[in-house]
Amino acid sequence: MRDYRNANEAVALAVRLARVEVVAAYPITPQTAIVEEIAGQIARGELDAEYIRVESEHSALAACYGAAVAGARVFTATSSQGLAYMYEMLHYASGSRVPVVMAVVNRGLAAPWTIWTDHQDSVSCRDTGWIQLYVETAQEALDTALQAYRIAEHGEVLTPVMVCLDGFVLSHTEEVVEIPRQEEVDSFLPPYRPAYYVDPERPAVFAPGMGPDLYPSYKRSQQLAMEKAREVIKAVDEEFGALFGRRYGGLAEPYRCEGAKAVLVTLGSVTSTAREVVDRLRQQGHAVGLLRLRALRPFPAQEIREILGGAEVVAVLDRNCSFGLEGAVCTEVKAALYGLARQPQVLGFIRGLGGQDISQADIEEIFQHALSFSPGRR
Amino acid sequence: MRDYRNANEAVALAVRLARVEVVAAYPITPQTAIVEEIAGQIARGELDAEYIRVESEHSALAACYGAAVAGARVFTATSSQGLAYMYEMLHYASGSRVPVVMAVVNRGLAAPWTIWTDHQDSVSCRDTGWIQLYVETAQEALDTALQAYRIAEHGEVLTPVMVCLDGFVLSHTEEVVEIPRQEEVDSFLPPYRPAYYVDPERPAVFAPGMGPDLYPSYKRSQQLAMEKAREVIKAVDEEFGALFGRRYGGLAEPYRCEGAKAVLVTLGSVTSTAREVVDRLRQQGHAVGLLRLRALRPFPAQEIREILGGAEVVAVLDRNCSFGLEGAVCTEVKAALYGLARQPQVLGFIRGLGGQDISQADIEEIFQHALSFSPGRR
Amino acid sequence: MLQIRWHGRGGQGVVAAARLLGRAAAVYEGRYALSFPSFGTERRGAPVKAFTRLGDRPIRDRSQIYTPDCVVVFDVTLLEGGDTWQGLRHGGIFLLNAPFEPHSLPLQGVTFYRVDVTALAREVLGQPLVNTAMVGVLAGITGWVSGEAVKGAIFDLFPARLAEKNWLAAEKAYLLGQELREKGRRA
Amino acid sequence: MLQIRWHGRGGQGVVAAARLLGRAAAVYEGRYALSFPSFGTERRGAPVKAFTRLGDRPIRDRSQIYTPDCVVVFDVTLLEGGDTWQGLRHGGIFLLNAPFEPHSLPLQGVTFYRVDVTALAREVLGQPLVNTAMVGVLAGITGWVSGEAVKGAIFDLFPARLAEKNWLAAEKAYLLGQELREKGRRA
Amino acid sequence: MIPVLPTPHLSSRTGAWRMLRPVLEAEKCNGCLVCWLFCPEGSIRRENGSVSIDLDYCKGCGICARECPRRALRMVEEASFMGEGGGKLA
Amino acid sequence: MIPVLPTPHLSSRTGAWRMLRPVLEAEKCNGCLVCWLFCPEGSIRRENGSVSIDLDYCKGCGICARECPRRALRMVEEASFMGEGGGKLA
Amino acid sequence: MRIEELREEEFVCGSFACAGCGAILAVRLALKVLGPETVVVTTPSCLLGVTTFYPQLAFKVPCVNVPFPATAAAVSGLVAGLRRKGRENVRVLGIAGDGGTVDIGLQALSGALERGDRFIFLCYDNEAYMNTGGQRSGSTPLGASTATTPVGRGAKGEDRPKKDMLRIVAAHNIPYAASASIGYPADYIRKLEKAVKAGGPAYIQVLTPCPPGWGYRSDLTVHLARLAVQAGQWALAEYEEGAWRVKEVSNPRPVREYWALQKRFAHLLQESGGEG
Amino acid sequence: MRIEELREEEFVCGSFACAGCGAILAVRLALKVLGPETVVVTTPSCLLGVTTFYPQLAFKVPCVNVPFPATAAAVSGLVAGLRRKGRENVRVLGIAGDGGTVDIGLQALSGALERGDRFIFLCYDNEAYMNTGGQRSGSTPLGASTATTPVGRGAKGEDRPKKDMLRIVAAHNIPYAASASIGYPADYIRKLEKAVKAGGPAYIQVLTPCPPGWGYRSDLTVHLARLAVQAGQWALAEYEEGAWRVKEVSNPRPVREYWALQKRFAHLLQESGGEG
Ligand SMILES: Cc1ncc(C[n+]2csc(CCOP(=O)(O)OP(=O)(O)O)c2C)c(N)n1
Ligand SMILES: Cc1ncc(C[n+]2csc(CCOP(=O)(O)OP(=O)(O)O)c2C)c(N)n1
Ligand code: SF4
Ligand code: SF4
Ligand code: SF4
Ligand code: SF4
Ligand code: SF4
Ligand code: SF4
Ligand SMILES: [Mg+2]
Ligand SMILES: [Mg+2]
Repeated sequence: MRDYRNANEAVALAVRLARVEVVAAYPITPQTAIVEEIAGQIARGELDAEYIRVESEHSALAACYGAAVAGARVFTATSSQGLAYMYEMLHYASGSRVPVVMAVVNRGLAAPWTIWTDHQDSVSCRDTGWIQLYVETAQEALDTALQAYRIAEHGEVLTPVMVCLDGFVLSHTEEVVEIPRQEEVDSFLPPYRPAYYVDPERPAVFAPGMGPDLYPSYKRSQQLAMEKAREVIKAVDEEFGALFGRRYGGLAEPYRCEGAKAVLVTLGSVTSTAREVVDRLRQQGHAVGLLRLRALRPFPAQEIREILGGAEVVAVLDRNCSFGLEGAVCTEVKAALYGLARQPQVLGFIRGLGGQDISQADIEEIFQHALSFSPGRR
Repeated sequence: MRDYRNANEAVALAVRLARVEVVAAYPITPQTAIVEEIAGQIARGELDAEYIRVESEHSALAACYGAAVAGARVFTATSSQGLAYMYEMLHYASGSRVPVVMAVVNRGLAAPWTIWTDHQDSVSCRDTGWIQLYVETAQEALDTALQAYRIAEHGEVLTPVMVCLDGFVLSHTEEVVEIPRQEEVDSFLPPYRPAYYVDPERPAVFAPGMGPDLYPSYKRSQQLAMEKAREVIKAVDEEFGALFGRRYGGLAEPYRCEGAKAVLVTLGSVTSTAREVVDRLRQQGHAVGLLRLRALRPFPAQEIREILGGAEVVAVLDRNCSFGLEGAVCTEVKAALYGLARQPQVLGFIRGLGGQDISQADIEEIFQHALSFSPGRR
Repeated sequence: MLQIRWHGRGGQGVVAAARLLGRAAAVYEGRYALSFPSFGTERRGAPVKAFTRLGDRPIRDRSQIYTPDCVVVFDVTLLEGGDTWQGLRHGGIFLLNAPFEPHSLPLQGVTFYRVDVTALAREVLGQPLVNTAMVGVLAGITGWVSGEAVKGAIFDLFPARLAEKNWLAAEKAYLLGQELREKGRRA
Repeated sequence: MLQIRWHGRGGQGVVAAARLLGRAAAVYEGRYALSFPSFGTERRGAPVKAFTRLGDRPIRDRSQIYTPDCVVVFDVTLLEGGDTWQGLRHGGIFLLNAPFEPHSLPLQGVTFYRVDVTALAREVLGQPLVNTAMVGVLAGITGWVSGEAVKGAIFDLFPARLAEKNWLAAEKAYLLGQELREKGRRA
Repeated sequence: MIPVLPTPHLSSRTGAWRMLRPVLEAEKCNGCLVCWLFCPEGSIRRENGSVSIDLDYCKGCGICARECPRRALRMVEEASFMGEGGGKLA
Repeated sequence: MIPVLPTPHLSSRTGAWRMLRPVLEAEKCNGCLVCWLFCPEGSIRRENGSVSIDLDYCKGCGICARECPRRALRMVEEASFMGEGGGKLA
Repeated sequence: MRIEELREEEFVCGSFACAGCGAILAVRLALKVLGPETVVVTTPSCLLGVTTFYPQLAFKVPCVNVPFPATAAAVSGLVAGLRRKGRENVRVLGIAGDGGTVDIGLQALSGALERGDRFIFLCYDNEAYMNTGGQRSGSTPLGASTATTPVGRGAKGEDRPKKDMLRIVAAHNIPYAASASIGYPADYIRKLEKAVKAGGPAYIQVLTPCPPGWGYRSDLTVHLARLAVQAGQWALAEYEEGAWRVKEVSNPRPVREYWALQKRFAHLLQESGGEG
Repeated sequence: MRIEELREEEFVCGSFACAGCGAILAVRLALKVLGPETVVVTTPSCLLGVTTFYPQLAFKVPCVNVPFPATAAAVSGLVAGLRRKGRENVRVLGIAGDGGTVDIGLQALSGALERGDRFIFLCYDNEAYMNTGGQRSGSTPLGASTATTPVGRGAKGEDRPKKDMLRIVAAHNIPYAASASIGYPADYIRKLEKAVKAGGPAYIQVLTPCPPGWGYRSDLTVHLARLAVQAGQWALAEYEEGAWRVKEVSNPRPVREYWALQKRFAHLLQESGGEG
């Protein structure tokens, strides 16, 4: 059904379509509408789920954890300070291998206080063991939330997933969204059948303590699960595409990178605006392209090497800063390209913090700057 | 005074020598002894400080924050889950530019539960805007805690500092420690004189909200402060060396890297063991060296390029994993070396998670593996 | 692509208006739209903005709107803020809800419309709730979306009873707008 | 470099013993030492281990001790665990506190000493607290640190009154150790 | 740049938000200060025996008028204070 | 590898920690079960009219002996159960 | 302190609060009692949003903003820091909304109360998370419809009674705890004065109606704050030296009268046909 | 339930608790009452350390370990999840030490109590953070010496009274809340049975002496748990349907008798010359 929705609503619709069984979440701008919409769905009888009205985000994820080990499909959503406050639980959920899906509506972190978007909140959580997918549109938010359950619950992945969407720019921006039908979603996403759940017939300890003899192997298995997730993310996106006609490029999506001298690397909603710029510059005869990282974790190092290996300059647009180093994506892109015989120049651009707008002109400037480094131009 | 102490005690001694005014901390293994020792110092009248017995780590850092904006010199210490639980406050303290010094006694994160050392806890906080210094010995723990106040409180730095020390391997291991005299420390470390503090005569908002127009410039200034910190860390280490005769290499300390074909990059206590191995291998005629990163933030990219640029193979020993990518230090070392004309091969080794012991044999194996990649050997 | 900026006060429903217009075009005319608020918390009474982009192809530019084609002002008192006309592009439209003609707006090269929508809304809805009617007027004046499309969107977004009343107001405003079409004052 | 492993039970003070020996060497003989516990939480009664490294140069190896030069066992019941002798290097020393000779320890190529330190401690301290005395015996048998150094360390680590009593026990044990020196059973 | 900013710092007069304006009928007022006490914005000034209203930050909430025991305050549409053709707000 | 492990799973018999052993003087015991109730380890077995002690996990805390209203239990040095020259613990 | 004795000076002015905001009134009055030698510690909530977002900074006293779960912990730190710096004369006033007090800020508050430092904690209770648009909090009254407890098929608004925070706080045995209402300013001011004089932590929870959140016309704020008390929906209680004192209501009103003025309770009246 | 009626089966056995641990006894008895259809939710504390650290896993019922601040929140989730899965028959027993209850776990507990779900929360109170070696908690009694409230020049051990957690919990108006002692097993068991039958959240705080933490010989555990009650240092209270009931002590003992057996109070006796 063709509808007109913002990404917050799109995510709430996905939660309904995914037949989530337990939701626990805490309000925070600009995520709140997701939670409100879910509460509304339940009140209106559209969604048959338990909504746990927790008193904080730490508890939100803890409650999801409890419900998940009981065998339920769970959902939560947060943003910024809320994500930061549940941080202990992030490591815990991934280490415990519970397939939580969480929408992170990206917003900058205090201090100073901001309610506007940047990626500092989720990017800073890159080491927590969660899969992170960044979406570009409300449609992708909906579709990715559905895909996220398939990925998270995959028997060899069993790793929680963050669906990251830019605050306001996506969360509060309505646009055309195609709503899948319930039957279609049901056929794409079967009910969650956990291998391990709390069962007095088979008593088990969930998340026991472990000595140095065992602990490392569990951490290794988390890393292997992430490796597996690479495949699964791609396969699920393919399958989704076959069913619904919409694909998002799996881990990383190139746009007009063929023969591009300068390629811009982006995450999230700014990609849309950048496409516009790429088209215009291409029209003007500039060999520019775009690589959107859909997954930050698992990090698409292989794809980056393949797609960017041929470029002369790579410009990385970071909506975050790893203070004392540089934008996090920039570092990781360089590392991914490390060791290639022909190495593109990699330039980092930190933009759009705390809701700073990124206009077409800003992006064009980045491209111009990048092109000026291209040997052809020098 | 020559003494025999473990790193926890050494840190507590530093707190006393630094004349810290307010301490707020929460117990957690293997950090607890620091807090206990400070409580003891106060009870015995050796330290004239307020000890706030908080009910959690989030509150520990919040209380330090409150005391710092009142103008007091503050200290806290934690580990693992405790660091994770105060995570929201980490961003807050750095964004607010309060010069907190915190000892992080490194320990792995749950789940599964461990009480043993690895660097996942602090390395995962690399994006929080804190300066991070990793120490190798109990002596260095003491000395670095003292240096940390000079760094954090520097007018152009004003950034909180984590002094990271390995759980048990340092925290619970006694060794020879030279305790500086109070007068010497006083001359090295003057009282804290904040430019901004809570004062009804000059009312101000601490950590206000800001729109997209202003917010980015404050984040930029955090990044600039980190740049400044590079200099300051080196200068303070030098000055400390001149006064006390002990230097730690500033941001990064090479060991026998001259002409080294294979260099191992380490953080923390394993460096000691690795020195032993380097000496033996050198004796056996292998051109191996060691680069210890003392600072993870600010990241010593420049030093890495200078020191490792000449190597053929660089082996990075990570006691952490950024799941879905690789060891965090490995990524950052590659990125630092990116674009060098002659690029060493960089190999990542994740070892020592959850207290897994790293023996001389383990390190030798890493070196052997690295050397096998050295072109001279192939 | 068309870019519209809406000015109102917290509580007046500017965000809903921006959305309504977008929905009308996107769902009922098979076209594309983006609508978004001014990205802040809006307190009741405080001046707020919202935005709509309309287009025939999917709209990819997600940056802010700096040079709108049209500015819609919900309330004459907002003119005091002095920023309603900012960036309005040459040849654009300035639509003001006011009971009287304000003097000396520093508008140049744009078409100016004034309508007393508050009176209309009071009449139809019994309250000075102008947002649906403002969309109606704009649609009428510009023809950017059809009255039918506006109706469809209103019935989607309001519960039935409210929708009917609101469509009544919007339709009236739409017709008024059609009358006004081409009667704007060039400034 | 010398490596010593201490076996005891939570509450018996093995960790303190490991430290005491290290401190004696490091502070009172200008040498170097590392001492550390078995890196876990020790519950009272549970078998625990601790370690000391002694050397003439700064000790850099911070990895675990797998092949100690000496094993010290605080309590005969610990032998049941079956791991006290693990890794003890050829030519090493096995020192056991026991009121009687245990039979059939699978020791090979090491020197075995048994002392009834509990009895000694009971006598001097009025309690079966053996840890300082165990350090004394070890020092006496091996000469790895002097009695004076042990005394210094004891007075550093215990409050005066306790220190005196403990040094009494340790000194007695030290002298006993000196007598036993070279009288160990080769196994 | 340390995020510590001197306060107060007011960039906009929130009186501009007002849609209703409190108007005092001075003769009814007995200076009881009830309006002064209850004004959320502190926009009412005490004057000997009476009060006056500072419109810079008065948002026109109407509490003063509602709570005045002597009904000495009336809320009047703000637009009515704009001359035909618009005009200054306060 | 999911960190979910079947429980119970006991790798060591904590009876090995014991330094004192509870010894029952059966004739004094009236089977009141006070010891059974209070044993933290659940190491006392109910037997018709009396009790027996399972030494596998008895840590020798002495609570049973202290709480037995009939003083039917005595705590005895564990070492005394090792024959000269050592021997099995339990 | 009589009205006329209250300071003329305003310590908060020009905020971005909605017209008729009860919360800002409560803070205005509190600062009038506490005076200029006060530092405010506050946290995300309407108050922070409307008083300390640049470029509109509305306080005339220092204000320390801290994360949502942290108010009382930062208060503890500030008290210790000021004491250490010999500036005990500066009063520390922690302020949080109901959400920041009874939910996410409860633990830090409990810790600070337990430590027994001298400070005042003011909870302005608008009975929901208003800064984020009106979601239920632990302090939302039974039956109120909010954005997360909407009314619908079988859903009748908030289904749990209001958390009795005052009793929870009093259970910490602090010298002074009270509830107040901006509808009873003399009572509120008296309680603030007592809080100032308390030898340790003092807690005041003040009812502050919220026009958009509760759904009523802005001029009714004070009226509702009074009506809540008269209709038995808010007690004016005091806990001092281990004893409770509750103000008798001289002119009780039916609760329906209170409900009838607020959208959040509209469904309760509809249910029973709008009668009685 | 009389002693003989208690299940023979042990649901926790072989733990690494210290000899004479009161906590493990409290848990053992609780599980005997609750039975095999129970899931334990627990958190870092001695209990987690001694029962669920591989390779020694001592529970015979499922056990879900969660982070320290999260016990009651995970309990809420588990209750919801089990209900959603049609397995309401499984009883959910949250267990935390005093630190995990009255300090870092307080907020989550308050939230869970407020939500009104059916579960039992057992706080075993050994009056300090024992797993980390005996630091003070909010539940440490006045005067006790701990690792963070040591005795020294001018420092006399814990200087704040014990947090009255039972009153705090009762202020949440839950169906059942009680304090118990392992020294009074019949009373404790009866309370557990009531908790099982409560229609909503039930809370029991049970005093569990700790030999190394309190400094006494392991055989005194039950004796001290009894003496605490007899010496007026621990009340056996019950809060049910809004009313309090406190067990009268038939044979009161002087508090010094209680102190005298424990190292943590040794300095209190020395002060007054060891008399009386
Ligand atoms: C950790 C965290 N979670 C959520 C938020 C989002 N948040 C900001 S204000 C607020 C509601 C505040 O409610 P209350 O304390 O009652 O104050 P009010 O807004 O009602 O004045 C919320 C949920 C946040 N800032 N931090
Ligand atoms: C967030 C966090 N902070 C601190 C710790 C460390 N810690 C583990 S157990 C414990 C003490 C537990 O005390 P209590 O709850 O009273 O249980 P007990 O150990 O006394 O049985 C502490 C402080 C932790 N695991 N997580
Ligand atoms: S209308 Fe409201 S803001 Fe204006 S003076 Fe009256 S009470 Fe104050
Ligand atoms: S409340 Fe009315 S009578 Fe009293 S001072 Fe104000 S205007 Fe005058
Ligand atoms: S307590 Fe004593 S009498 Fe009772 S059953 Fe046990 S041993 Fe027998
Ligand atoms: S000594 Fe302790 S553990 Fe052993 S049976 Fe008696 S009570 Fe149980
Ligand atoms: S929403 Fe309510 S509490 Fe917030 S500023 Fe507006 S009136 Fe005040
Ligand atoms: S320290 Fe205390 S609570 Fe912990 S296991 Fe030992 S006796 Fe039990
Ligand atoms: Mg509120
Ligand atoms: Mg405890």
